[in-house]
Amino acid sequence: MSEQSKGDLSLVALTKSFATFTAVHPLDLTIPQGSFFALLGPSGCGKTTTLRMIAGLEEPTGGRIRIGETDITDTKAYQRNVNTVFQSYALFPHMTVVDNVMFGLRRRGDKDAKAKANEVLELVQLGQVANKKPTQLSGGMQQRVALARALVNRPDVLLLDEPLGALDLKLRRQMQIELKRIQQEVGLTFIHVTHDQEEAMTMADSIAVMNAGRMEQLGDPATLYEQPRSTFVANFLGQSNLLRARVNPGGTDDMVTVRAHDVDLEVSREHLPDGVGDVWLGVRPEKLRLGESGGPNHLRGIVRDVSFSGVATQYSVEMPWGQELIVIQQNDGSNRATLGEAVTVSWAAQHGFALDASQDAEAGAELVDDHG
Amino acid sequence: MSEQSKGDLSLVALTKSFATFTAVHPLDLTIPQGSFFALLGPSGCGKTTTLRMIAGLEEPTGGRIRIGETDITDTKAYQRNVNTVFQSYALFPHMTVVDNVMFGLRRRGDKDAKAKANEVLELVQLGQVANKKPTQLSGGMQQRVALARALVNRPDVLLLDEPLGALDLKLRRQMQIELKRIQQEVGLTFIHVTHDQEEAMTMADSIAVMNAGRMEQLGDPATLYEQPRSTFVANFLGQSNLLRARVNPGGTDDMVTVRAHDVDLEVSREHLPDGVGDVWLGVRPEKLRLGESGGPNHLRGIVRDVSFSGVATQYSVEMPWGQELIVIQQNDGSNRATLGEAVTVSWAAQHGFALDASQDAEAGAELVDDHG
Amino acid sequence: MAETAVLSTGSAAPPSRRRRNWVPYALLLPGILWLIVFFVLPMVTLASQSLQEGNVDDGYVFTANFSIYVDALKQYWPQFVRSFVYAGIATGLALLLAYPLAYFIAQKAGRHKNLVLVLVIAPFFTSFLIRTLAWRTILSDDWFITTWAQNLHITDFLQAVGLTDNDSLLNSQFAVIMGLTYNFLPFMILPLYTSLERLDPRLIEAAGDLYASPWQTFRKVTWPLSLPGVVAGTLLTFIPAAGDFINARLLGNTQTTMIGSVIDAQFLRVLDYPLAAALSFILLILIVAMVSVYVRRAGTEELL
Amino acid sequence: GSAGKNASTGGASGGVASRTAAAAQDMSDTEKVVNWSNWTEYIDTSEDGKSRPTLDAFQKQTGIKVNYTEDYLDNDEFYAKVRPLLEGGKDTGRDVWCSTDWMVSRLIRQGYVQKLDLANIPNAKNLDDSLKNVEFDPGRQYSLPWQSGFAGIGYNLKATGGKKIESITQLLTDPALKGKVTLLTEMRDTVGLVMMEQGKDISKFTDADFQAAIDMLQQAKDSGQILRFTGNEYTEGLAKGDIAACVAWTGDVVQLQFDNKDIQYALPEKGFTLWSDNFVIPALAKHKKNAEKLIDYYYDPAVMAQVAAWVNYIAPVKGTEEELVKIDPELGKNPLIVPTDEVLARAQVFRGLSTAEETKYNKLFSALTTA
Amino acid sequence: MSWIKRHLITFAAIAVLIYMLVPNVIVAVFSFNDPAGKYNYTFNEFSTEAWTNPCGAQGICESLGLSLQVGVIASLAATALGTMIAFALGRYRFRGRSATNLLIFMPMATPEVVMGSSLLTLFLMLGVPSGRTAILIAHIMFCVSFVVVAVKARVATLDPKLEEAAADLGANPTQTFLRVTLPLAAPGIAAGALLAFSLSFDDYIITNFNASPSSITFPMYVWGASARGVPVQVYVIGTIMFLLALIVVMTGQLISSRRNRQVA
Ligand SMILES: Nc1ncnc2c1ncn2[C@@H]1O[C@H](COP(=O)(O)OP(=O)(O)OP(=O)(O)O)[C@@H](O)[C@H]1O
Ligand SMILES: Nc1ncnc2c1ncn2[C@@H]1O[C@H](COP(=O)(O)OP(=O)(O)OP(=O)(O)O)[C@@H](O)[C@H]1O
Ligand SMILES: NCCCCNCCCN
Ligand SMILES: [Mg+2]
Ligand SMILES: [Mg+2]
Repeated sequence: MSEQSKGDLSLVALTKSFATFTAVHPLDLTIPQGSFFALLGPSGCGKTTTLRMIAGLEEPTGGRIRIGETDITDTKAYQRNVNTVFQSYALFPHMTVVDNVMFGLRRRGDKDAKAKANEVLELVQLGQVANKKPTQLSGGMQQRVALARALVNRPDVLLLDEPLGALDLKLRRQMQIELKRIQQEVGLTFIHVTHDQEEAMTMADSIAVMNAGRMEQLGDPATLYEQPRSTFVANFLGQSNLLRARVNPGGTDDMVTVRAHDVDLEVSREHLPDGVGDVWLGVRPEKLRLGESGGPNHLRGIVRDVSFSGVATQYSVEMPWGQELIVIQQNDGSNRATLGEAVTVSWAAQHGFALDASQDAEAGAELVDDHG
Repeated sequence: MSEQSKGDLSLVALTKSFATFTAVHPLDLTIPQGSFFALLGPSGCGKTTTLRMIAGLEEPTGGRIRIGETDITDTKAYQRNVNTVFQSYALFPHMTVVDNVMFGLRRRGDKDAKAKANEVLELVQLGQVANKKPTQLSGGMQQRVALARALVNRPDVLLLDEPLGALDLKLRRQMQIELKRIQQEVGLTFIHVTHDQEEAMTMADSIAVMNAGRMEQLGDPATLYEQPRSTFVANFLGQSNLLRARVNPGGTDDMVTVRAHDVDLEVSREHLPDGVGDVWLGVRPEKLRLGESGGPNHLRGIVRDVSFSGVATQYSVEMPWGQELIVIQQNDGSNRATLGEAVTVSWAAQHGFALDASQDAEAGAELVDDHG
Repeated sequence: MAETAVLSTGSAAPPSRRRRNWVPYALLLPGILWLIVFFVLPMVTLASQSLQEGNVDDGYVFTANFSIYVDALKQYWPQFVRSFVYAGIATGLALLLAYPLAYFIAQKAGRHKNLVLVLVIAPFFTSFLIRTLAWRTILSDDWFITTWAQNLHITDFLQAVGLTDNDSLLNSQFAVIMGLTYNFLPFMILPLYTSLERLDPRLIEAAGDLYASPWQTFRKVTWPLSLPGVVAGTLLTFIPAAGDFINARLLGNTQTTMIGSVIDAQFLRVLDYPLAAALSFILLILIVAMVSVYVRRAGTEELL
Repeated sequence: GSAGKNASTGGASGGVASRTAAAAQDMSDTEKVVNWSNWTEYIDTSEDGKSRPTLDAFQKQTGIKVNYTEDYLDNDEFYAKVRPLLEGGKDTGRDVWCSTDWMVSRLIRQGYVQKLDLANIPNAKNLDDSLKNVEFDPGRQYSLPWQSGFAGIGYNLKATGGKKIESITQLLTDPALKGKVTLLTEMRDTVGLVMMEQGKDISKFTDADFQAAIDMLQQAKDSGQILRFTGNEYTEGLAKGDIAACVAWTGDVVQLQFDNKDIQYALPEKGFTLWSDNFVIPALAKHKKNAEKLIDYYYDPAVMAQVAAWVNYIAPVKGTEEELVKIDPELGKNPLIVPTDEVLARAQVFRGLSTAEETKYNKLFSALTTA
Repeated sequence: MSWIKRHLITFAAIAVLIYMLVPNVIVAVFSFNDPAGKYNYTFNEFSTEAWTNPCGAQGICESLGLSLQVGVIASLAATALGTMIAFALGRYRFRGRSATNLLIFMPMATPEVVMGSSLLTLFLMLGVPSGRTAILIAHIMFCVSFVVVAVKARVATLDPKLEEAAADLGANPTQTFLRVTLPLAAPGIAAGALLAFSLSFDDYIITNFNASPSSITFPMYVWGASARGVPVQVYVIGTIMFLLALIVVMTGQLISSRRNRQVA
């Protein structure tokens, strides 16, 4: 197999159509070498297909794939310096853990296969189970074997297709930390596919949100979260309260007021798209305060649901026009509300964002039921 | 089958031993009729075994089970008015959805089986797939079929053994809301087994935490979370920062000071167990404030990790003695810290709790790796 | 051989794969060619042989003598009927016997599973002729089984229902059906086992949880879910049993002659090849017809 | 000894061989073996049943090993087994076997058997005069008799409940025997016995006679009287008692008596068949000369007497009777080995059949036996 | 009483197992008989003679040898042919799939007499001599389908992701097949081979149609012997084969389960 020159991974107008269906519309994307990149999106949006094209397991209908200067579009899967950690792990059940890990090195005739494999197994803290069969390991351990098996080859790009999808919550959180640690240690380019938004935000340097075969938004987690550019991103990445509003003429350089349900609300001008009159005014639940301390924007409503979850409590506050706003209040001793109480909800102007009202307010928030 | 008188479910010294192993030590518990009760604990602690005894699928080694006044210990599974929603759903693959749902009614010769089944299917929003086979449904839909199949029988007690365990995060959160709504609508006694702590806290009226076949603590979610009575509960239910401390003599009626790593810290007297000198002083991450605004207790350290997750940001703050404290800060515009920054961490006296130092500080926080 | 997915039914078509499409044909070629030359071609030859006239000494000529089919059926219909009746009863009995054993192996045997499975399969290696001969010893008049059966009036009963002709057990319809049942039992057990092993025990618990008594659980859950195994097992038992003649020869009498025996004798003793070929062909056609009706009714369309 | 009647007028159409059997390269000198297929219960054995004295002696005498196989159970079956090989010009793996007259006739006609080299069989001169010239093999060019004998009734007292079975009618109708009677697949014996029972002469019967016999058999079969049609394998069942009574070759029955006193035979009053089985050497036999030496050996009256004393069939070799008496004077009085005139008077020989007749009768009979 | 009720299935299963094994017990018992005459049907006297000399009956070991030889060759050939077909069916979509499935099913749905006799008819017409080659051809033919079914069941459950993983890790198609696909399909292939061997070894009807007098397989020998008195050696060999099957399969199981438990 040829040693390819390392470098950034670039996808140029990469496209994939199946018989009747285009899974990935022309996609342009550059992922810097050594970064932790997350691909996020609802089920069926084309994440796996994109990854499989990068791995060489699926032939693109159009476009090119490059690593640094080298075009690998026509290189066979087994000749690419790209490895994958599959959601189902796809460990070879007939081989021991260490044989699994050595598999790739052996194929390339690496003399040091054994030593390197053991080293990587230490890295993922599995030295002691090197001679077991994968089926004898727990899910978390198998997950780490799959990771080791890919890592050991020091690929130019490591693809992770929902590697944590099958783990339960607690283990999943632990593995996220592990994975991030390992990536920082080895410094490879990771492309991580997940549809756990929190996971993407905690781990990645940058995130691309995909929807129906197209990229909706690309950026670092905080920007994406705080300034979504579409209702889809606003709803898909965390929760959003979206209020139908009309931009009032005037306003200051920094600030604009919008009128929502007969209330005037302030929003930073920089968070308002140019040239639109009807907007969705968005605000994240954790930006809302019960009481008036949150900022100049006030709304009054009735608490319809209180849900304690340890770290925080989530409230549903019903507005006079029937909409329920979600408010998240950290359980840090700040004021609480009770069911049925009439409360004021407030937030600061810079915490709001406005989106073109021509979009569907529910985009990205549907019951993701067809995933099973 | 006999109509049993409804009432509270009581377990009296209920015990289960397998050949070499006692899975459930004598367990006493009363679950009020109509309540949503959660059974929480690490893998292998005996949750499923307890449920199976209630369902009649496992014969207790000792003790009694009562519903209201009726002792059902020796009643056969198929004669008990108790139904289970299994983690794997255990839907009959050869029957349509509606046939699955009618199964229990049919066995009891209910003439209205069809109508009742359709009604319950509407309740779980599956009316439109009544005539499909379970394999044609997504995971979330299957889950709701399993629920409907149990609900339709209006059992005295509905047992849910990790019904959401197999769902992915987003769907899981949606199903939690559904489940809670349905329980409130039908008003049956639900016993819900899970090892997702947040799930238990959001949903249940009261929670029992089990550990190694014994009940560690029983109470409503907030009490359990705010005032854990053991390090196991403190760690298992959410995260805790535990500081080794010694109780200083004296103090006021309300307040005691403890000395931890050469710093005096205040804690409410009511949160201190009687008659102990060495304690673990615990404080939840969300109770810690960056800066001095949190309360009288101050500690200084260096930020070692910052992890953004949308709603909140989690910091790791290293103390001079090496321990890392976890701080969770809601992203509500309050002050943030950067990696490497020296910060003060503060909290109020009433947010601390003290636990007997003879316990293991790591109990309940181990890598739950053997679960796979 | 615990790997007895061997005789199972039902499996979905594989995912379509993007590969050079000569590969599957290359893989198929040798085996399929073999089957065409040594299975399909013989069937064609057989069909043509059945329409010839002549004799061994003077040779045969093709005369499209279809009347031979009519004659063959006219003369040997009792043997056909008998074969299917015996095979049917034996299949039913085998199902009755195999089910509890297969269920036991699949769901209850635990760590003895492999041992029991091996015990089911190992007799294959003792030629079935030897074992059938052993039945002759077991059922012979001077053995205690017959004596017991006589003392318990079982022989009287068997005679009354016409399964035996006298107060012996051997050389009777009873013995033939018993032998058929015995010999083809493993072919029933293995596919049943495979489908029962796949049966999730939690479904049985779920049925109990939903008020189904053990019998209702069996009828409504276990049985329907084991149907693919039942279909496969009954076919693998019925088909060879209907064509068998060893059991009838070794354990039966002139009243129990099965069609296989006639075919064998016509081919290998009487040397009336056209008649023998016609009988073979009729047997094949009848079986294929019955199987396709059965499979369609049982609702297991793709058998493999 | 003399068989009295010519038991060997079997093949009506016999006489000229239509084809000549191919000879193979004779390996006799290099391979000291001869492969002999024969009927069961047809040779002398030691008391313990584990060795065969005359064969052992032959091997000692000549150094030729005899592979003696008792796989000749029935003429038709044996014929069907070897025919494809003979027809295809292949070696049958056998150097010699013993076929019944009518079968010999067919084998000669089809060119499946070779001419004997009488130079290798000097003892052939001992052949009983009455058997020297037979219709199916004039001048005995292809065959030499091994034994002659009768088909009669054999029965097991234990299984008949002490009852004697003496006539074919009794055999076919006695309810005490229901389901425990076997008949021979050998058409000439089974049908012959029945025709005689019906008062016919089997040396000149008609189609109607034959059909009448078949009808009687069919009736017996339909009533469940008949357990099975068998070749020579009836002996085990008879010994065991699974078969109460059967049509049997009498010598077999006498041999079974050595081990089991309940075994009896009867020669039906109305008549019984007489036949003979003959050595033939098939085409392409690899050890023809050794086979001829074997035949020669058995045509020594002293050797033949040993066989006859054991098998209880009629020996075709002159001087056997004298040798028999030397072994045991009683044997000379055995009506099976040395039949009296009274016995011989009742014995009949099945007439030769034309090919067409044979096909017709075979079809009728096989419809009975195979279904 | 309720104890009996609860274990009803176990009792029924044991009873059926006994029914299945009784003949083998009888065979084993009679292998130690020293029969009174030439027929081995009543137990006369205990003797190990036949065990010390299992080839003591003329032709028995030749026939056993032939059966083993045919069984091995036929099962190997059928396994090779059947495995290829199974892979084609289990891994590819192609035109003629259902026709192929039908062709595989038909031999299993054809009674043995029909198969044996039709093959004989063909051989008669083509002038192919009966004998060893004819037997082999026949055995391979009727074993192929069973191998296909056994292997396909396994191949169908193989996760195609594993092959992708191999390619992803740099294994070319040949390496992928040899190192991943084949070893994973091995249990199915072994099961198919074992099934083929036992079917071949046990076959009488089809064999009898295509055998010549110089190619007597073991079942044919037994059939012949049943007409003239079964020698005790037949019982000995029957018992040996039974035990052999037990031992082979059990050790196979043991090895694989030990390998799986290794370092547990
Ligand atoms: N081989 C194929 N033939 C036809 N359509 C396909 C094929 N593979 C994938 N698709 C379709 O392409 C779309 C994208 O699929 P893909 O697997 O990339 O989604 P994904 O984003 O990974 O979803 P998930 O989160 O469920 O894994 C889906 O609608 C899917 O049905
Ligand atoms: N049939 C059995 N025989 C022996 N031990 C058993 C049996 N069933 C359960 N156990 C043991 O009893 C203990 C409790 O099991 P249980 O299934 O109740 O745990 P759990 O709390 O439901 O765990 P999880 O969260 O993993 O489902 C475990 O250690 C388990 O190994
Ligand atoms: N056991 C030897 C019997 C020989 C019988 N020969 C058959 C002659 C048929 N007519
Ligand atoms: Mg995907
Ligand atoms: Mg559990």
